[in-house]
Amino acid sequence: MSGSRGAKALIAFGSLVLAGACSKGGESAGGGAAATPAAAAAFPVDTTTAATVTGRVAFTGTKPAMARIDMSEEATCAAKHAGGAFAETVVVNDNGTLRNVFVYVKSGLPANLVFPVPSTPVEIDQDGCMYTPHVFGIQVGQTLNILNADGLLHNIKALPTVNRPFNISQPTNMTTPRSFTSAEVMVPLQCNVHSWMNAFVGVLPHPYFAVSGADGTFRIGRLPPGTYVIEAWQEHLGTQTATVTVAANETKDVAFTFHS
Amino acid sequence: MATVEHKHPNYIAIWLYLAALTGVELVVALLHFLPRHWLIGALVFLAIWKAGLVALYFMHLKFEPKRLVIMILAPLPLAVIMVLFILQEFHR
Amino acid sequence: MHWWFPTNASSYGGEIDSLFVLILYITGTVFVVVEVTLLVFLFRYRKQEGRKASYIEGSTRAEIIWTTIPAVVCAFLGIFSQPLWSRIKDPARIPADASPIDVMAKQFEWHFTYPGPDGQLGTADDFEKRNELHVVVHRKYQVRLQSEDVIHSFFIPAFRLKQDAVPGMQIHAWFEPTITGEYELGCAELCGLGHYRMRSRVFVQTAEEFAAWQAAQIAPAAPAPTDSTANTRRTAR
Amino acid sequence: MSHAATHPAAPAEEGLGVYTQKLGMWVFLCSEIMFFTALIGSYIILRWGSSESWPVPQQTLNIPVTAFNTFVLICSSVSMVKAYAAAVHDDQAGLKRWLILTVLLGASFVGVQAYEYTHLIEKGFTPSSGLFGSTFYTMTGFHGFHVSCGVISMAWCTMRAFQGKYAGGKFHGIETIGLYWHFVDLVWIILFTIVYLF
Amino acid sequence: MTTAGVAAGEVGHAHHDDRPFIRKYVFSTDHKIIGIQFLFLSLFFLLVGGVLAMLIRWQLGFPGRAMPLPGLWPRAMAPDGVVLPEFYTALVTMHGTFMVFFAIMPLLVGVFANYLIPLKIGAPDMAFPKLNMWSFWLMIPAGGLMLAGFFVEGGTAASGWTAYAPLSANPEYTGATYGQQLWCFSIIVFALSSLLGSVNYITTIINLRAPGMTWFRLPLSIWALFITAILALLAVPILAGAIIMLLFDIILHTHFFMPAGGGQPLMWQHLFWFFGHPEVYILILPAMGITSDLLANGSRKPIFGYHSMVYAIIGIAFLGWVVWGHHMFQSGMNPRLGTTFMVSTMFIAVPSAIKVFNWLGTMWKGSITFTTPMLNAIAFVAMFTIGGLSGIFMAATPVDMYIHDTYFIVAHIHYVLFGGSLFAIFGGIYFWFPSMFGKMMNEKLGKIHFALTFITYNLVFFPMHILGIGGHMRRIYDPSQYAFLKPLQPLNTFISVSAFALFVSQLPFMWNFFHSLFWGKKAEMNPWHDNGLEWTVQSPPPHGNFAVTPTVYHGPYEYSRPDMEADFLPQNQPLPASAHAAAH
Repeated sequence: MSGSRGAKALIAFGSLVLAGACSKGGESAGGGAAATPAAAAAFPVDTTTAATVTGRVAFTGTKPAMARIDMSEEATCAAKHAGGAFAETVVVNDNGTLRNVFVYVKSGLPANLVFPVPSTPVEIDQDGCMYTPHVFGIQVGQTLNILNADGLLHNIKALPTVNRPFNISQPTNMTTPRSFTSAEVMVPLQCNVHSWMNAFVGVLPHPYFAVSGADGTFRIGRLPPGTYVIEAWQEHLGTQTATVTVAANETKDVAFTFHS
Repeated sequence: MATVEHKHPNYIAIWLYLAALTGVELVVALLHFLPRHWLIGALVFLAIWKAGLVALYFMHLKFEPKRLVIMILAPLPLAVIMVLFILQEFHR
Repeated sequence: MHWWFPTNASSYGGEIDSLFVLILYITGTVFVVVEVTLLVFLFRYRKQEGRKASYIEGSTRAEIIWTTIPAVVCAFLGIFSQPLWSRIKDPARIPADASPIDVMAKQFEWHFTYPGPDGQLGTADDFEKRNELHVVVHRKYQVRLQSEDVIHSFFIPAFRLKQDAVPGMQIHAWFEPTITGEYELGCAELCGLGHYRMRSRVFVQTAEEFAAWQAAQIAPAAPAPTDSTANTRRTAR
Repeated sequence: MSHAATHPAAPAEEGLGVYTQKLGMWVFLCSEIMFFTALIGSYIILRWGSSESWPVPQQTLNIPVTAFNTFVLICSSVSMVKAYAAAVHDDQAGLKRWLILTVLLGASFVGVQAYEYTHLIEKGFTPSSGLFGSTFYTMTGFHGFHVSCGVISMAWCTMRAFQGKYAGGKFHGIETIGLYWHFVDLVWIILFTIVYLF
Repeated sequence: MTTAGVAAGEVGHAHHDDRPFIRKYVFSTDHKIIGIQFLFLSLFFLLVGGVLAMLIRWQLGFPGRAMPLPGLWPRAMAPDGVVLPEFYTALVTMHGTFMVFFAIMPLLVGVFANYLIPLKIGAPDMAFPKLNMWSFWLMIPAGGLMLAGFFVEGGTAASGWTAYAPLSANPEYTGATYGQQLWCFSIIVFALSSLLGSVNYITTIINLRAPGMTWFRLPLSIWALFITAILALLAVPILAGAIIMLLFDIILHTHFFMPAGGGQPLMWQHLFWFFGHPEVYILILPAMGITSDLLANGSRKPIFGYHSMVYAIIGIAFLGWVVWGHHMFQSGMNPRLGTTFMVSTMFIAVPSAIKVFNWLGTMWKGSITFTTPMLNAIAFVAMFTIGGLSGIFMAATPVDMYIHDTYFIVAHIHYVLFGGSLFAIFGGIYFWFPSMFGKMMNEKLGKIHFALTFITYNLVFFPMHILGIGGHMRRIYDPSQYAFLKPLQPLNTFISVSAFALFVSQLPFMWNFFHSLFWGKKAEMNPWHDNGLEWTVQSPPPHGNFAVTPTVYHGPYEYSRPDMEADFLPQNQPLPASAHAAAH
C-alpha cells in the first residue's frame, strides 16, 4: 500500500503532462491543418473565360558585377561551382532583362474567391551552398519541401514578420516539409552556417504570381476578368507596381523597368 | 515565548521621524545643492537610517535575541559580495 | 587512438602542459594513497568474529595534519599558477609587438579581418577571410574577439588557448605559434544548433608562405562575370 | 523523567528563542532579501557598471506622486504595528480598526502605483525602453506584487480578527504577517531612494 | 501549523491517523508521506534524465546513425531516427536540467530532508506541514511545464542547463520559441517549492529538536541537510530573480542580458553561478551527510572527528559563496578577478579533503559489514575523491584555459554528481527503505545492482577525462567534424556502449524497489542496529512519529563502546553509568 502513495503521484503527474502535450500540440499543427479543407474546394475561376497577364522585366543602367562568394572553406560546395560562385543579389540576363523578380497580383481579386491549395509541393534545394530557386512563390498552406543535396549541415532560418519564424537544420541529405500559415511578401530564408546563402519566398493566398526567368519574362494566367494591381519585387532594387485591366480571354502585356 | 514583554516604543513618534527623514531625502534630492557623489552618499545614508528605524522598532529587532539578529543579517554580506564583485567586473 | 594532449604548437602551451602534469602527479599521489588505504582498511577491518571495532572518536593531531597539508599544497598551486595565468590573460600584459587580427564570431562562422601589408587594422588594405586563420610561425598575434549574436568561444587546442567571444564586448587574447602546420579552431561554448560545425582551419606558415597567401588575397579577384551564366552548377543529381 | 535525574540530559537549546511562526517568517524574509538582491543588484550593476549615461529619473518619473505613495506605505507600517500592539494588549476593537486601516493604505499604494504605471506607459516609457525601463518596471513591479500579496493576506487576517481568532492575546499571526508587511515597506524605502531620487 | 510549533512538550503526537485516504496519502501533510511522494516523483525524473542521456550517447557514439525503432521518433526531433542538431542541443539542455533540478536535488533535499529531519531530531512533524505539502505539489507543475517543452512548436529550451544569455534570451538564436519560456516558468515554480522546503527544514531544525538534542548531538546527515537548506534558501532566490529577468528579456523585450539594449550578457553568468556554485554544494553536502551516517553505522565505530566534520560542512557553505567565478575563467571575466577566484577555489578543496580523510579514519580499526548501503557509501568516498581531485585541475586557471568546456569538465561533474551524490542516494534508499515501508530490500539484488553500477559507471565516465585531455568540446553534436577528434571516436563509441550497460544495470534496482515494496521481507525493529531516533519507533513510524517525545542523552555515533555489551546505543538511551564525560 506504500506503493500506492507514490503511484498516485505518478498518475497525477502523467495526466498533467498529457494535458500539456495535447493543448500545445494542437496549436503547433497550424498551417498543415488549414491546408486540408481548402484542398477539397475546386478552382473557383471559370478557366474558359480566364484572362492572362504576361510581361518582361527590363533593366537599364550599368550591369552591377556579381560579388564573388568565398567558398574555399566548403570544399564540397566549391567543387560544384566550376567558374566560382557569385551572389545573386542582382542577376541581369544576357538580353538585358532581370532575373529573379517576383511578380504577383497585389490587389483587385474578388474578395469572395477561395483558392484550393495545390497538392503538389514547392521545392527549394540547397545545392552547392546556394538556394535554388533563389526567389520563388508559394500558396498559403502549400507544402514547401526543403531539400539538402550537399549532404553537409545547412540550417534554414525563416525570418517572417507575419508568419511563425522557424529555424531548422539538415545535417545531411534529407527533405524537410514546412508550410506558411498566412500571406506574406517576401519571407527571407537564410543559412547561418554559410552566411552568403539567402533566398526569398512570396507567400500568397492565390496562385497569381510568377518569377522572371532567364529571358526576363513572366506569365500569370487563369485570371478572372478585372482590374488588378501587379507588383514586381526585386530584393535589391525594390518594388514597382502597375495597374492592368483584362477582359475575358484577353492577354495583356505589362512591362517593368528597374534602374541600377 | 517571552519576546513580547518589552514595552512598546512610541510608534507615532517613529512614524513622524520617518516622515521627516523622507522629507529631508526629497529636499536633498530635488534641490541640487550637493555635488553628485555627496548627494548619493547622503541619500544612501538616509535610506539606511530609515530602513534601520523600521527594522529596529516596527519589526522590533531591537528587542529580539542577538542570535536571531545575526541570522537575519547573514544574507547581507553575501549581497554585498555579489554586487561588488560583479561591479568590479564591469568597471575596467 | 591517442591518449594525451594534441601536439602543442604555441609558446606558452608547454608550460600549461607541465602545470597539468604537475597537478596530475600531486593529485595522482593523493588518489593512490586514498584509494589504497581505503582498500586496505576494507580488507583489514572487515567484520571478523570476536573482534570489536575500537571506540575512537578522532584525533585532533591527525586532523590538524590533514588540514594543513592540503591547504599548503593548494595555496602553492594557486601561487604557482598565478604568474602564468596573468601572463596569458592579463590585457595589460599582451606583448606590445603582437600583430593584430580581428575576429568576428557569428552563428556559425569565424570571420577574420587581417591587416594588409601595412600591418595596421582599419586601413584600406585590410582583407577578410571566412573560417581560415593564417599566421606566421614565431610571430606574436593579438586576436581581438567580438561576437555578432551569441557567446562563442575561440578554442585552438594546439595552442592551448581558449577565450569566449561575448557580444557587446571586445576581448583580447594573444598567442605565438611555434610549429608550422595546419591546426583546427573550434567553438567551445554552446552557441546553437550549428555549434559543432563552427570550425575553422588554422594555418601556421613561414613568413614567405604567408606573404604569398596575403598577396593572393589582396590581388583583385578574377573579374566577376556580369552575366547570368555565372553560377553554372555541376549538381550531384 | 526519573532517569533524567541520574543522567542529566542537556536541555533542548531553545533555538533562537522565538516561536516557530515568527522564526519561519524571518527565515523566509532572509530568502526575500536575496531575491531583491538579485533585482536591485542587477540594477546597480547595469547602472554603475556600464559606461553609458543613465537618464535622470526625475525627468521620466513623477516624484511627488511617488513621494506621497512612500508616505502612504510608511503610514500603513505604523497602522500595522499599532494593530500588533492592540493584539498584544488584547484590544480587539483597536486591532480591527488598525487592520482595516492597514489594508486600505496598502490597497491605495497599489492603486497609486497602477496609476503611475499607466501614465508612464502612455508617455511611452515601457519595460522595453532602455535599461532604465527594464530595471524600473522589474524592481517596482515585483515590489508591487509583494504589496498586493500583503494586502490579500492582510484582508484575510482582518477577516479572522472579526471572527475573534486573535482574541485573548493570540497575537502571533498578527506579528508574523506584520514582519512581512514591514519588510515590504523597508524594501520600498530602499527602492524609492535608489530608483527615484538618484 | 501552530500545533507543530510546540514539540518540546512532554507528551508526543503519535496517534491513530483517521483522516480519509486522500488527506493521508495524496494531499498529505505528514512529512514521511511527503518524503515518499518526493521519492517516487524524483526517481521518475531520474529515469527521464537517464533516457535523455542514452539518446545523447547514441548520437555521440554513432554520429548520424539512425536510432532503433526509427519510425517512433517525431519528425521534428529525429526524422527516421536520426537525431537532429537542434534536438541534440535540446537533449543536452534537458538532461542537465532534469538531473540537477528534478532528480538529484529533490532526491537529496526533498526525500531525505523531509523524511529524516523530524524523525532524527525527535519532532512529530515539520514546523509547517501545510507549506511542506505545497512544496511537493509545486514540483509537479514544475516538472510538467519542463516536460511540456517536448511537445510545443520549436521544441524544448536548447541553450544548455546554464541557459547562457543571449542564446537563451532571444528565440531567434535557438528556434525554441516556447520551450525557453516554459523552462523559465518551470524553474520559477521549482524555486518556490524549494523555498517552502528550506523554510521548513531550517525552522524545524532550529526550533523542534527534542530535549537533549543539542546542536552537537545532531547526526551529520541532519547537519548537512541544515546547511544545505540555508544554501538553498539564499541561493535559489538569486536564480529566480535572474530567470525572471531572462523571461522579461524574452517576452517583454527588456534589455537585461541583450547587448543590443546595453545589457550585460556576462551578468547572467555571474548571477547564475552565484546561485550555481552554492547549488553544487546543495547537490553534494546531503550526500556527504548520509555517507557519514552510513559509514559510521557500517563500520560500527564513531564518526572520526565529528566536530571537524561539522566545521568542514560549515566551511564549505561559507567558501561556496565566493568561488562562483571559477566557472567563468574563460568567459571574458576580468582576469584579475580570475586570480581571486582561483585562490578561493583552491581553498575550498581543503574542507572536502578533511571529510575524505575523516571517513577513512572512521573505517580505520572498525568492524566493516558489507551491506548494500555500506557498499554504496564506500563507493561514494572512492568516487568523490576522484571527482574532488579532478576539480583541482580546473581550479588552476591556466590549465582550465585548456580543459574548460571540454569533456574533462563533464567527467568531473559526473564523478561528483553520479559517483558522489547518486551512490549516496542509492545507499540512503537501501538504508531507510525499511523505515519508509516497513519492508527490507533484497540484499543480493542490491549487491548485484551496486556491482554492475559501480563498474559500468567507471567505464562510462573515466574515459571522459581522456576525451577532455584530447580537447573534445562539450555539447558537440558530431565530434567527427574535427580532424583532431576523429581518433577519439572509438573511445566515444566505447563510452556509449558502457552507458547503455549502465542504464540496464539500473533494472535490478527498479525490480528490487518495487518488488520489496509489496513482497519484501518484513523489517524487524532497527534492522541496521543504528543509533538514530528514527529506529526507536516501529517502521513505518506512525503519524506523529513518537508516542512520547524522546529525550536525547548523547551523540548519534555511540558505536562499540568498550564499556558496553551491545555495539550500539540509540540516542534516546542513557549512557552507561560509568561514562559521564563521554557526553560532550
